Parts: sequence; C-alpha cells; structure tokens
Amino acid sequence: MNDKIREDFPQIKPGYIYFDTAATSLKPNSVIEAVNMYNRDLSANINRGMYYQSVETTNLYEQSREKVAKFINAKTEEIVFTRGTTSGLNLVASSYGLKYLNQDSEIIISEQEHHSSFLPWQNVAKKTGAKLRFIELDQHGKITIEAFKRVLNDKTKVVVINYISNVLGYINPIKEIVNLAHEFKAIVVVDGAQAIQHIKVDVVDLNIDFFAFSGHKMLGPTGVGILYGKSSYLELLEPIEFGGDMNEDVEKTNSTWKKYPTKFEAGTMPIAGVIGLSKAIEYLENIGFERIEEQTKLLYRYLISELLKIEGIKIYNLYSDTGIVTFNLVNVPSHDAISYYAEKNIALRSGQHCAKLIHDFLEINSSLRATVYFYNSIEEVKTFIDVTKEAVKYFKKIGF
Amino acid sequence: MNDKIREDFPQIKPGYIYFDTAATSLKPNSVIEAVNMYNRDLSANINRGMYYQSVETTNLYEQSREKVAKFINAKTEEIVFTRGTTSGLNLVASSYGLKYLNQDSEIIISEQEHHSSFLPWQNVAKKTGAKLRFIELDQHGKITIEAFKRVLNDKTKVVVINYISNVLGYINPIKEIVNLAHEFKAIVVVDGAQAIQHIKVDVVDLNIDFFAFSGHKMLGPTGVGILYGKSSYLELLEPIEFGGDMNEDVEKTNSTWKKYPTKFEAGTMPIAGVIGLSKAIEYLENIGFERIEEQTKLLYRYLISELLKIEGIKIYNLYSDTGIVTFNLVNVPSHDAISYYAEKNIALRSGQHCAKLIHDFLEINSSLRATVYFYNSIEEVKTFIDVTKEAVKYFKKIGF
Amino acid sequence: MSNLDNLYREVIMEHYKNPRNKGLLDDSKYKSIRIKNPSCGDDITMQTLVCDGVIKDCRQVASGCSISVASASVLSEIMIGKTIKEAIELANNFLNMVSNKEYNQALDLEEAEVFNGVKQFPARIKCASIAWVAFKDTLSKE
Amino acid sequence: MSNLDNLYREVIMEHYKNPRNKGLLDDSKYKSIRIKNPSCGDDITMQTLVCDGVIKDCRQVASGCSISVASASVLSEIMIGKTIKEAIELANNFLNMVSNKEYNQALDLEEAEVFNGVKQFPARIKCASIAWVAFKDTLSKE
Ligand SMILES: Cc1ncc(COP(=O)(O)O)c(C=O)c1O
Ligand SMILES: Cc1ncc(COP(=O)(O)O)c(C=O)c1O
Repeated sequence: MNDKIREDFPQIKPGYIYFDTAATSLKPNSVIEAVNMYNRDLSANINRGMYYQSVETTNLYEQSREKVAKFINAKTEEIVFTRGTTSGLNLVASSYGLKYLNQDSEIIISEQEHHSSFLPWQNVAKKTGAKLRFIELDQHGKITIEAFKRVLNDKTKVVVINYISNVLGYINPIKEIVNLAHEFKAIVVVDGAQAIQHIKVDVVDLNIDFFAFSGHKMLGPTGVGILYGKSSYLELLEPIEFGGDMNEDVEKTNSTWKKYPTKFEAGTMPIAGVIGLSKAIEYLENIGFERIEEQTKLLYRYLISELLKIEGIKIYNLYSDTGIVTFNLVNVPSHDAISYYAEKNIALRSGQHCAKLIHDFLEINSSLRATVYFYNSIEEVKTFIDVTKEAVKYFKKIGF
Repeated sequence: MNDKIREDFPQIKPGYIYFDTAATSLKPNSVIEAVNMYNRDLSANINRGMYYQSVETTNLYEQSREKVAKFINAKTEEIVFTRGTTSGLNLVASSYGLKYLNQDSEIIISEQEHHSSFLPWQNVAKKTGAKLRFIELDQHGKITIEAFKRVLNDKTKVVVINYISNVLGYINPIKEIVNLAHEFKAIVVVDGAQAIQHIKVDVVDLNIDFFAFSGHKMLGPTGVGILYGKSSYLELLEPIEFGGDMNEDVEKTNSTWKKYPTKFEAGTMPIAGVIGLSKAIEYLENIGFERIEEQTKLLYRYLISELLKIEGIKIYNLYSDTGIVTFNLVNVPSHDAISYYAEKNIALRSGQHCAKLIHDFLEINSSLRATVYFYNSIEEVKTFIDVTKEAVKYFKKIGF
Repeated sequence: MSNLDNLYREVIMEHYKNPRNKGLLDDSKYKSIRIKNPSCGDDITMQTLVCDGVIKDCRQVASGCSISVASASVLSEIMIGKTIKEAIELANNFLNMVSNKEYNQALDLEEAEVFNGVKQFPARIKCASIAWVAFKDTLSKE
Repeated sequence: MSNLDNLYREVIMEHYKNPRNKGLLDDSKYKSIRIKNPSCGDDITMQTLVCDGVIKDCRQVASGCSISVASASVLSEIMIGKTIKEAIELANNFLNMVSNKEYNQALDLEEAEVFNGVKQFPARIKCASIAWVAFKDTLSKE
C-alpha cells in the first residue's frame, strides 16, 4: 500500500530521505494542485466580488472552514484562520491573557512547550504580573496528572499545554487536564501543532477552550493556520488586528466588529493556503488516522529497536507515542552529526527545535530529531540506520 | 506588446474581463510556478535544516528579502515579512502606537484611509487617549499640503497616510508630508498597498519611517506582506508575536530576542508566498514602471472619456492618478448594478471597498469601482463601456 | 439576460419603489431587530407585534439595494395575520429557496415567490435574506 | 565522503579537543564580545587586549560544535601580535573564504586555512564565522 501513497508526494525521490515531518510535512499532489488552481484560474479576492471567480473563491474559502470544523468536531463559526499555530496562540495570549489576568493569577505551563506556546505566556506573565507555574515533569520528561494537580489551584486562570511534544513525541492527557482545570474555572489552551496530523481530535469530547494548529504540519500549505475557540470565548475576545472586512460600522470616533470568526480575520487572508488546506484534510481523512498510526508505529518501532542496537547513541524519548525520535551521537555535537546525514541526503533536524526548556530539562545543549510518518518506508529506515552506524564510526575515527 | 504580456497571465481568458486589480492583482506564470516549485520540489522549513532542500529554501526566502529591499531601496534587514498590509500596519500601531502615545498625543490621519490603515489607529486612540486629527479633504477628496499643515503641530506624534487611495486613485504628496512631519518629530506610517504596483517607491528618498504593502496586490501570492521600517525604529520596537525562531535566549523567567527583522517573524512564515513574491518583483521590474504607467494611463484616459459620454453615470474621481475609476449608475444601488456586470463576466467591485469614511465624505452609501492595469486591453475597455451603456438602459427600463 | 429579468421581476421593483408597512413605531410592545451589512450599504430593521401567538403587525425600514428593500416590504405584507409557527416555517422555506437549497415547494410563499430568481445570483442571497433573518430574530427575542 | 573529510581536518579536531587561549580574564583593559546562537547551542566569547594598535592578547571561551570551537581557538592563536589593520583584513578574508565569496588567496590565512572545507557546507558557515565576527566586534568596541 505504501508505494501508492508515496506516489502522491512528488517531493519523495530516490536518494532523498525525509525524516523531518515534525518541522514541516510533505504535501500531496492534491494540495499542490489546489493552490495552483487558485493562483492560476481564480486569483480573486473573497467576500467582496459578485463575479464568478470571486464567488467561487469565497465558496472554496468557506467550505474549507466547514471542513476544518467537521474535522475537529467544532462549529463552523468557531474556526478562525490565522497565519499559523504561532499566530493563533499569540492571539489567545494577547486578547485573553493580557486582558483577564493579573498579579493574582497563575498560568500553568510545561517545559515541554514549543517557544510558540511558551513565549506568548511568558510575555503575559511579565506584563500582567501573573505567575507561571511549571508542571513538574517525570524522569522521562512526561506530564502526569499527579504533577498537574500539584500546581492546579484557585489562582489558576489558564492552562497552556501541548497535545503532543515536538521533541519527545508524548501524547499528553488533555482530557483529564481539561476536566480538572475546569473544576477550577481555568481555561485550557492547547497547542495542537504536532497532534493534528497524528490523532483524531474532537474538541467537544476533549472540551478544550482553545486549540491552535498549522496547515504546513498536516500536509497543507505554509502561511495558514487555524485557531479553534469555544463560541463563548470567541464572542468575548476583542480582536487584536483591525482592518478590512472584520468591521461592521465604521465611524470617525467609533467602530463595531462583525461576529466571530470574521472579526478575527482582518484584511486579505492567505486565500490560496486556506483552499489548499481543505485538500490536506481530505487526504488525511481518506487515508484515515488508523492507517496513519499503524504505519507510523510500524516504522517507529523498527527505527527505535535498530537504533538501540547501535553503541554510541543516546536516545532521549524511548517511549515516544508518535514517529519522533530525539537522540545524539555520544560526544558529537548535534551540529556536527547532522552534517553527516545532510551529506547523505537525509533530512533531519539538529538544535533545540524551538524548545529550549526541554533541552535544559534533559541537561543537553541540543539534539538530533528524526520523524517518521506514514509516507516513509522501511527501506528508508534501513538506510537511516546504516548511515547512523557509519556516522558513529566516522566521528569516532576522526577523534570525537 | 500587450498581447504578449497578456499571455503571461493564465487567468486572462476570452469572455472574462478583470477590472478588479485594486482588490487583488492577477498573477503571472512565473509567480504561480515559483509557488508550485516550492510546494512540489522543496516543501522544507527554513533556518533550521542542514539538508539541501532546507538550505535552498532558506536561500530563496532570504533572497526574496534582498529583492524586496532593493526594490524599495531599503536595507535588507529593514524588511519584515508579514501576512499582508493589514498585519504590517497593525504591528506598527500595536508596537509603537500603544507604547509611545498618550492623551497628549495627536495622530494625523485621513478619511481616504482603508480600514486596515484607519482602524488600528482608532484603536490606539481609544486605548491611549491620543486624539485623531483628520486632514480636511478638498472638494475632490484630495489631500493638500495646506490642509495637512493645518492639523500638524507639536502634539503630532504619528502621521498615518495612504500613498494611493484605493477608492479615488490619487497619489498623495508623501515626500512633503514626511518632511513637514519630521520637523515636528512625528513619524510617518505609509500604507503602500495601492502604490507598490504603480510607482517606483524609494523609501530613502521619501524618508518614510514605516511602509506596508501586500504581495497579492503586486502580482504576488496571497498570505504574504511586507513591512519596511527604518532600522532605528525596528531596533526600538518590541515584537507583538512571540514564538519559534524569533528568540535568542529562552529561560523560564526571561527571554531575549534576535535582532530585527527576525524578532518580528515568529513561527513558520508563509514560505511559499515569500518565494513567489520575489518573482512578482522580477516581473514588475522587467516590464518597468514606465511601461506600466503608460499602458495604465492609456486605458484609464480612454475609459474615463468614454464613461463621461454616458448619461446616467456619476463619477467620483475624475482626476485619478492611477487606473481606478469609482462611479455609480444614477439611482441604481451599486449592488444592483454590479449584478449586471457579473452576468457579463466583468469583474468589478461594489460596496465601500473597506473605506467607509471616504464614502461618508462623498455622501454616498456605496460605489462601483473599476480598475485598469497594464495587462488590460483597449478591447476590454470598449466592451466595458458597451456593457455600461446597456446597464444604464436596462435599469432605467425596469424602473430604477 | 434572462437571469437578470428573472431577478428584477416587476413585483420586486414595485415593492422597492413603494415599500409597504414602512416606518417604525415607538411602542415597547413591538420587538425590533436591526441588521446592517455596511460593506454593501444594507441597513434593515424589522419590527413585529405578536399577540396570542399571532403576528398582529409587522413594520420595517430598509435601505440598500432593491432586493433587500423589496424583500423587507414583501415580508411585512405576507406575515401579518400568520401564527408564529406558520411565520417561521414560511421564513425558513424562503431562506432555503433563495439559497438554492431544498425547500418545500408545496408551501405557498405567496408574493415572496418572486424572489425565486435570486438563487441564480449567489452573491445576492444575502440581500434577499437579511429582512427574513431579522424578522425571525424578532420572534425569538423575548 | 571527501567533503566531510575536507571539513573535519585533523588540525580542526586537534583545536576542538585542546582549545588554545581558553578562559577569560577579569581585566578591564580587555574588550569582550559574546555571541550566542542558542538554537544550535553555540556560545562564544572573544576577548582582546590591544596596545598601540597591536593585538597583545586574545582569549576565548567557546562551547558548541567542533567547527565553532576550533575556529575560536585557531583565531586566538594567529591574531596575537597582529596590528588591528592586519587582523581585520585577515578576518574579512577568512569570512569571505568560508562563505564561498571571492577572497584574497594571496593573503596568508595561516592555520585558519584549514576551514576551507566549510564552504561546501552552507549551513555550517555560521559555525565557522561566529568567533571571527565576535573578534572583529571587540576591535570596534571603544
Ligand atoms: C489602500 C489599501 N490599504 C490596505 C489594504 C489592505 O491590504 P490587505 O488586505 O492585503 O492586508 C488594501 C487592500 O485591501 C488597500 O487597498
Ligand atoms: C508543538 C509545536 N507548537 C507550535 C509550533 C509552531 O508552529 P508554526 O511554526 O507553524 O507557527 C510547532 C512547529 O514549529 C510545534 O511543533
């Protein structure tokens, strides 16, 4: 089955191994062609035109919103398009955090957070005097409900948490966290950037208040993201960007906004991106999360078992729930090691993966991260393992 | 010459007349293919990878920044990529306006402004207590230096002004405005959304402090925009979005940012859009602004002279400096009139074009806007005139 | 141009030029809802007086395009005398018709039938709908 | 793998493992500049003592990848004794070499010549450059 899937991704070529899906995913032909189609055939702006191209563009844009909504079991009007996860998370921090938090408030957060999830709330804490409370991670770097309960209290106003860590690949117990948080009337803001392409997300079942993710991590285009917010909160929040199309009345001294989600979409949106996104969701749905998980797990298990056999490798997340493996060659700075893989046309990441705090927790400077996803193959994993063995040998030989 | 140019735009087809460039421009094949190439062949994230695809993507991304810089005579590091004009203008308002203005400050602005230029500063005025001062427009809706001088004074801290009005098509005297404003130590924020595709912009010669524009209005992709800022101001400003890649050190209690422009580009940027943008600039440069102006003026003059011959038409900007004509069929609401054009596959706009205040000034509810640009033809203008004549007759006949 | 002729039916033009039940009453027994669509200049207020589950009166003020103005006028005429249940059924049916969705063709839309041609103009659906949405909202307003 | 062998030359590995002039002095006559590239873990501080236009001493502390650490060490050795003018010329030449730009091949880069292989690795140019940029900054710091 995998070969046929691999043909849908024109980036996949012999001699090139893409193990960097956690940074950005590959894009299937249907997504590429949808973007292309908009640029080539339509190239119109939405909402404001009455000619066919503009009406059609508006339809495609709004159908994409419906598709996203169904995909995560939200209401259509609860879907706000953004520039990406980062913009969505910042919107919540700026609009909710800066307004409703104060020096008596506490924000629960974790060292697993990506900078895009952590930094907006560090800023809120600084500006409002609210206190950041870190969930104590267990020895594997995992978040446990027990540790969460220890920081949860009456002062907790916001819980900021990733669904899946982009370094460790753990799935966090969001549903229990939300239940507990709500008992204390805290809202829960979930960073879904690494979850949306891996597991079926149901915002109603999870009962989360805000959920942000990016098109480019889920087979879609760059430049588009999604913020889900519960109607009641979207109703409450003030926009942070003002401009064309989000307003209702405009007078010299006063203006009013349209209803959500429109009030959060000021100016011309990434139209091509939104249209392409819809095809990405279709693709994920057609394959199905079961098959995605099955193939990813298959590759992951093989990868980890073979990596474990190699002496001179240190793995930081032995029990990853997804396709992410974070490791180092012993004694070899990750930036040196990565050059070896790059020379062999293997796409990995080295560095801190925009998650410095988890590296502090692991007491390392930086790491290598390989991600396998459903479009990867066992052959690729085999080559990767061979190259890793060579790399270990090579760096030892030259004196590391 | 025009026929060859028209072949570069695959949206141009017999039977379809695109007179809506002020809303969004058509895209030449080179732009479409650059976006396609990134999606199909590269599909990598920037900055963080060491493999060929990621290095190449980073190069293309940064080359685009250099190209934009040269295009407007800025320094490379003065170019910040954004989601669009709206985001750029909001960045300045939030980061500069909310921080440095207070109840003793005055903001000079005009009724010509697009909502994306006006609303961010109306918000600043509300939040800080600063006062909005409107430049009194002359009888044609034009901004004159005399009128500008009347509102300029020691309290003026910011001048917010469009370079070219998206409704009236006037070119505003930016250079003189900047000179005068600087005498009073006010900064000047210029909305360049309608100027960048029409006239050569030289930010050094104009000496403007901030300048924002959008890819999709200058033959480029949707979802990407540019904010130019003078180094000294970009240095001064705090980012308003926090996240991956814009940080330097991250600690639990404190973090530091990279230098501008990077500190303003949090998270994954619209990579495909930035890469496509570069080709749009190449295209504009290859044609040259002289030819663009020549062809646009040719079409505009013919259009306006023929429109003037039709009884039952009211034109609001007889002396447009660009290809924008704003008008109404007498007694026919613009939404009714536009349906006639739509049936004939002519793309125009009806409504307020995100510029309510100028409609208040004109004492109308809404208007029709036709824009001609260099890729349009005399034949298209002829058809447009014929259809307009028919429309006038038709609406009269049925009783308007 | 048959699509356009089908849109601009005589009845519509007649209501546009002579709107019925125009002008609002300053009477707290009436429920009012105003909906604006400023970007195209539409501004519509519907007012209803309900007594014992029956719509006793319906008033309106509308400015904007011919379709939105005529639609408010036609609505105000046909709704007077209907029960709330009938009125809502009628309004939903109308909204489905103009947006080219399935609707009950057996249900008599009376004069509102003339807005049939709107479905050929997706961008005008809103124009035809505003008054009906506002009207429904007056009924659910307590 | 010849590209890699060309990158990881013996001299570089030797400096990486035994960095010269390591450790900073707490002496206000020295000028220090620190540059961090946290996303890849590089953290480099260069310190210079200039007397009468001549670099009397050069100290460094560097952590990160082998290229950045070795580069700081090599730099510190070859710069001591140079005039400011010579030093800046040398640094610019080095920076041009590693970034695959035109550079003066006649100018003797001494031991720093071993970083020649970096130009095959665009993503490592930064690693090789950090120390040199920091070093130049110490000279322009008054
Ligand atoms: C004069 C002017 N300013 C600002 C904008 C907003 O640009 P964007 O929608 O691309 O953010 C536009 C276009 O809609 C415009 O014409
Ligand atoms: C867990 C996590 N959160 C947030 C982000 C930020 O997403 P984006 O860069 O698309 O805004 C990423 C990806 O970089 C991520 O992996």
